[in-house]
Amino acid sequence: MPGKPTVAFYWCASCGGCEESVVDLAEGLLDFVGMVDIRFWPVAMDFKRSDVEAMPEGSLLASLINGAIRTSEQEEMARLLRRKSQLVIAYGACAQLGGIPGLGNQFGHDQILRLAYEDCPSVQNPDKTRPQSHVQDNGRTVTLPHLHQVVRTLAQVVPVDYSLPGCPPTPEMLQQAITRLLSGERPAKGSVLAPDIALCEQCPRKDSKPADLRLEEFKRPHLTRLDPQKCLLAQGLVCMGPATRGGCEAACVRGNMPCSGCFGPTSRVKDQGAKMLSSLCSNIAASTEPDIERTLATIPDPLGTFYRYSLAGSLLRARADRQR
Amino acid sequence: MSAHTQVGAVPAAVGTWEPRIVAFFCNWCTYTAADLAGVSRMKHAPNVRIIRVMCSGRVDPQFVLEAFAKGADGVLIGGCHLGDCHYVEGNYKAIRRVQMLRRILRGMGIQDDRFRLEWISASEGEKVKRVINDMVDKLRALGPLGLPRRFQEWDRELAPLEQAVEAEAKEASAHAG
Amino acid sequence: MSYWYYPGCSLKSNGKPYEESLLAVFRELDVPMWELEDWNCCGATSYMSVDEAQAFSLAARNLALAERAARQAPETGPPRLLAPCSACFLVLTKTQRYVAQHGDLARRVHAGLRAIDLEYQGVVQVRHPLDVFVNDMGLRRIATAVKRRLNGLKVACYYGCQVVRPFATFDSAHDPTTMDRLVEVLGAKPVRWPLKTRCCGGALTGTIPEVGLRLSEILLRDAAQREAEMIITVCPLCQFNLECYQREIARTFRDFTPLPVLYLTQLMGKAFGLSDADLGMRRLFVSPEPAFARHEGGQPAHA
Amino acid sequence: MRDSGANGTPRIGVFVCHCGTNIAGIVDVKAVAEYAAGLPGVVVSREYKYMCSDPGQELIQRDIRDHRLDRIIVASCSPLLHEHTFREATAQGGLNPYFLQMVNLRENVSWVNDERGPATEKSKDLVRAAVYRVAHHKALQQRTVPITASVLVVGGGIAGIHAALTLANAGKKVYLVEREPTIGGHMAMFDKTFPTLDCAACILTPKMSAVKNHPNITLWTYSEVVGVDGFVGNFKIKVKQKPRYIKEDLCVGCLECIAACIHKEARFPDGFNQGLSKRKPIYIPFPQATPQLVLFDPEACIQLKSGRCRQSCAEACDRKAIDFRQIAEFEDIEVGSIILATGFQAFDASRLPYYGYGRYPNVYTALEVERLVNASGPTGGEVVLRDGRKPTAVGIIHCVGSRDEKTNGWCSRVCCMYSLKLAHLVREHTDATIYNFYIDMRTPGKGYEEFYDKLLTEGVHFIRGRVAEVTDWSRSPEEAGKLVVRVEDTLVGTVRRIPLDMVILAVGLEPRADSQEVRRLFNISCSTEGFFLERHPKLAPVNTFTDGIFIAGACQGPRDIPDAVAQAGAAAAEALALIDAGHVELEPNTAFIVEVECSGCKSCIPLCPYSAITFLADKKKAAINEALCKGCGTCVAACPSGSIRQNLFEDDEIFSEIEGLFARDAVVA
Repeated sequence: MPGKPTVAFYWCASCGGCEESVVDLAEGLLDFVGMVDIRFWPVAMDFKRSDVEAMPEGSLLASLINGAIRTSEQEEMARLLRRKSQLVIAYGACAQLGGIPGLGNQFGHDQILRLAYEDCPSVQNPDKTRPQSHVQDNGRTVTLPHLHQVVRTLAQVVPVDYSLPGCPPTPEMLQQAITRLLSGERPAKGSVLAPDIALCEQCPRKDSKPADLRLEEFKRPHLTRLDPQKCLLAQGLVCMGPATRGGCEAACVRGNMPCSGCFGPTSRVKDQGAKMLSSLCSNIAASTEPDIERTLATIPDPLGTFYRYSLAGSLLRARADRQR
Repeated sequence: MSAHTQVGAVPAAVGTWEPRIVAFFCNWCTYTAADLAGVSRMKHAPNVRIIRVMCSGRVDPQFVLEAFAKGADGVLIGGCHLGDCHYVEGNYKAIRRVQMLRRILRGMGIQDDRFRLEWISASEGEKVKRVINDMVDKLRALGPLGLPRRFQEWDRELAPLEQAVEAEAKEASAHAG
Repeated sequence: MSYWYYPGCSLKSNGKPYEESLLAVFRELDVPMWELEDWNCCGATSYMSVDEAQAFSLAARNLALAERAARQAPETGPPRLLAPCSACFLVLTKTQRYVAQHGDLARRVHAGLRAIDLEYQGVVQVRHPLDVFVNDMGLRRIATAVKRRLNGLKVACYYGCQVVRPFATFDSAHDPTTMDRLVEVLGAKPVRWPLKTRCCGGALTGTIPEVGLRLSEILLRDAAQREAEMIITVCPLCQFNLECYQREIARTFRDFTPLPVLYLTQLMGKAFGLSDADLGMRRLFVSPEPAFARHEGGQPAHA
Repeated sequence: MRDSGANGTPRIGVFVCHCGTNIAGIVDVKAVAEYAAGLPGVVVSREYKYMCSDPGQELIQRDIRDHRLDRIIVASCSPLLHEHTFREATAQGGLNPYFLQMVNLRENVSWVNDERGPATEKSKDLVRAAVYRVAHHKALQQRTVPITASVLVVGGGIAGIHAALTLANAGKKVYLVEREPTIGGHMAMFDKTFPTLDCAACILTPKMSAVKNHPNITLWTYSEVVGVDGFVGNFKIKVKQKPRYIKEDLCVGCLECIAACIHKEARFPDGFNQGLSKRKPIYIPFPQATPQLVLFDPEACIQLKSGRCRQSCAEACDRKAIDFRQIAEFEDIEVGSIILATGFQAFDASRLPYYGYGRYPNVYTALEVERLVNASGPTGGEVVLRDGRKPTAVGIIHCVGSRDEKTNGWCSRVCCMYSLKLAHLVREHTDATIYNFYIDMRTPGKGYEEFYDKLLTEGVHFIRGRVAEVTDWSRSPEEAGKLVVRVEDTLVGTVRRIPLDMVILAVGLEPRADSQEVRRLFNISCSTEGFFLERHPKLAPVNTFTDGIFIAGACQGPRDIPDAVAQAGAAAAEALALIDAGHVELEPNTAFIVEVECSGCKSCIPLCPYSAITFLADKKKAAINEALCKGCGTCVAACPSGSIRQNLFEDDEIFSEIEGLFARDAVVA
């Protein structure tokens, strides 16, 4: 079918929210399919892997892959789509940074499986059955994908051309990105297709942030009555906005919730968590070791706070001493 | 950082491993103290590589993580004593970051002894020697951290498919050709 | 505050008057104190030079016993072990320091104690009566117990070598003053005495008597020249050396006049109005009575 | 985001210095240079005997021309020592001087390591890190700021006086701030000076008056510096003038008020005379005090304590100069440079109880005896004991609070000589037998050893041995009522007991008790013992690590008058050279905010101690005032979006340095 460029959507270790954001194009989806042909989209339409295998190499204009790479199957599909596509786009925080699944990199394999299949309060599994990648059934070997040792970003597995950040990216960003690419524009390889400036720039509460912030303690959103007008950092919340790329139009802040960092860092920053930590801790008021400790203790889960989306793609990637 | 382009230090053969420390020393106190240790010929373990910054407040936590990720077994930050900072209070910024960073490192399985903040004034050449020797001893007891090697190990699971894809691609291009 | 009492060998033998007067004074001050059960030799004298590790273990057993006793009687508070004999005090504090500072020694000591089901955690405080009187009880409290002020009785306070050296924990190593301040509260007048920490002759009196006797004589004569009417001390060996050999000294040196040598606690007991029998006064060789008599007749402290 | 230098691929030259055998003795410099030749971007790699020598620098310049080098690495000594030299050499070769990176192979490697293998490997690592780093270096311009042509001198002892006069005579404006009511310092207390025995007052007081009368010197006595702000060339100083309760412009120093004081008897210890005499609540420190002004002791004056005195002093003052309502005044000044000459304090002899100071009345410190032998001192120059007797035997104990593990480890340098001087003077005044108890006699200096020889022939006794104790315990009739010094005479090999009437303790020199606060105020460093730290012990002995602040006199370490004066002259010359240049060149290591990248989150603003970062209300972005930025880089590390850069210490430069350190096996071709 010559003429219309073709695209593929695929999901790896993700929640489905990214797919939802495509659906959220609503009527816009009709414009979208007016511009491109969707050749592969398992979540919405019945395609088979063999359909992709049958495509000529590089025949897809772009594959938009969401989700982190957690299993062998996801890796395989990512590699397959890479071969078939001119452009691979990491779609959403999980593909770009590892996302929430990336937080699993704090733990060893066995720890995760034991929790999921044994210790989790809602699980009933007296035989302690665990998923197997090879099972004999009626004399035949049935195979299932296996879990990788670590969760990876898409770029840690295949070369990625562009990223669309967000959890999920906004439908507008998708539309704009496709329009740009169709017009023949090719930003530098590796570009993140969002503004390269931190969120505060577009935050509606920007003016309410004081210039002499001195943090005494940190509060958690579910335990605090939040002023709907005032800068959340000024209210003692860990708002990741200063260390997070803009582009979401401060959706969370408009919903009276602090930014949790899903758009990832700006291009000048290698490690979003470290940078936010650096900025935040510099501005705390305490100046003796015990006082500092007391202030910092009000952040009970620093990794989950500073690296909520970016752990797999961070400088340290995963817990160094984790056991298989 | 993509898996196939990663370069990292391959640790020397087992048995000859020597701990490697990256030290970020502030220009005014600790770097000067290290110079003084030199002028006074205070011999110490050769395992430290000093990177000079103007103030311990310049040490971005990213530098610490990068050093570990690139192969450091330990990272040492040296600054002026509290109250003595050449820039009034840069070292207070440093200690606040360090205390949080230590929790992050703990969560990532990097032992406390691998990351150290020391206040060493310009006259404490002796302390430079003591701290470095002590840290080297502690790192020897802990053994190598070797993050680049660990990264490589983790990524070994990608090799089979990577090779398969390469082979297929070669075959496809052969057919095409 | 209460104490576990570690007598050591001296206070049970020739230092008996020290024990008697110490116990009497503590009773009078209403400070509870219990003798440590099953205590053993502190390890002083020759043990250290024969087998250091064994000597330290021996001393550490007493420390461990005190810690156990305190654990079993939690109402007594954190363990405080009172060691009135200077040698015991030194050996016990030295043991604490060495075990804390030397890992290899600590391992041997702990292993030895484990073999007899004891454990030394390092929480016990080893205390000397001087320290306890001045810093725990306080001079004001001591003053309230004084019934008969000593009316300017001139005394030479003699500290000896081991209480403040080498570990000056509660007083200056070169110029200790706790005992001087204490006797002042009793109404006595301490003479200024540069020899207050000079050697009494120690063990030399037994081994090289001509040296030992001379060292004792220096102290006795100089104290007398400074018009002291008696010497007050806190060490059983010093008391013994200075008092018991005075006949020898008189034979050896010319123009020697005997001088009473009392334990600090005896003098305190006297000022507290306790009986001579309670204070072991009758066990002394050189009677302090004439000296006390010279200062009789002063008004009682609480008229 | 890695840009690889100004014009594509960098062309790097690596120059490895032998530093004679200082580096080459431990590091295999040849191997390092050969290794460097294989590193990415390296076009030339050489080793040379002395890179800092003229031929060494010419080598760099020639290679820049011949090989079109655009990045230079010099692997030699500490950048704190020679960065300036090699930047100059780089500039001479036609390159921007900031395209240089130094590698510290001497202080950081060869001088602290003793095994050739590891030291060479370490050197290679460091050179490789520099190669990776230097590619990111940018062309920078040095900043110049004008200098305020005035100098603050802190401390009015002989060093401060000399520095102030030197500068003032050169036509510079000088502010001299002295904490005490008079200038003169310790020297004013001395009677004679060694080894010439010329009268201290005769040579000092003319200089004191010269200070007072010099048109270029503003003298503030009884004053303290309480605030220091700014930086080299532009220091802002706040000085507190304590109230004397005297209108300085009215007082003529007639001293009528002192005579009229309601206290008929002088009964307060006189500090200038070391407490050996008494003064009234209103007093003048000593007859030649400069300025000639009386002052009140608020702890002693009835009016100041209770407000209930009939103020006979005020009645007596016909110029109405007394003002009991005077309060502290503050002056704000701007200076281009600062000289600290805050001096020393004498060791407190009561810290050594076995020498009996404070217990035996006839044990004196040397400073007390200086006052006793002084004709204007408490006894009018008579050396007498506290009970009025003349001593017939006097002992001087050397090294009290010097060369002693228990107190101060250092040699105080002046005690041997002043002990000899006091021996001479006391003998001259009393005819007493004098003993010196010494460890070693240290008399290096012009005419010093000769003075010692003279004393030997004068019949002064010298006993070599550390005194064990001073006691009044007598063993013989000759000792009765005397002080006895017990000492091991190490030349004879026996313990001696020397009966004496008077013991003089030759107390050492110590840093002042508040030297830590002072150095914090001025943002300089102290050595471990607490003396102010010089920038380099040999080559920059009056400089500090803070540009524009110099040190002179005994605040830097024990020294005698000639050395203090020489050093004060040196400090004055340094200050002069600095301010005469008219401007000062600053490291371009300032931070700057890239406006298009800044989100205006304001996180950086409270971090700057110099308030160099402001929020531009119109643009809603932060901006750094380069003139105020001192280049610490704290805001750079803290910018959550990586939008602040620091020249010379950019993120890329440091990341590359780290990468280079560990790229050992990746680059070996």
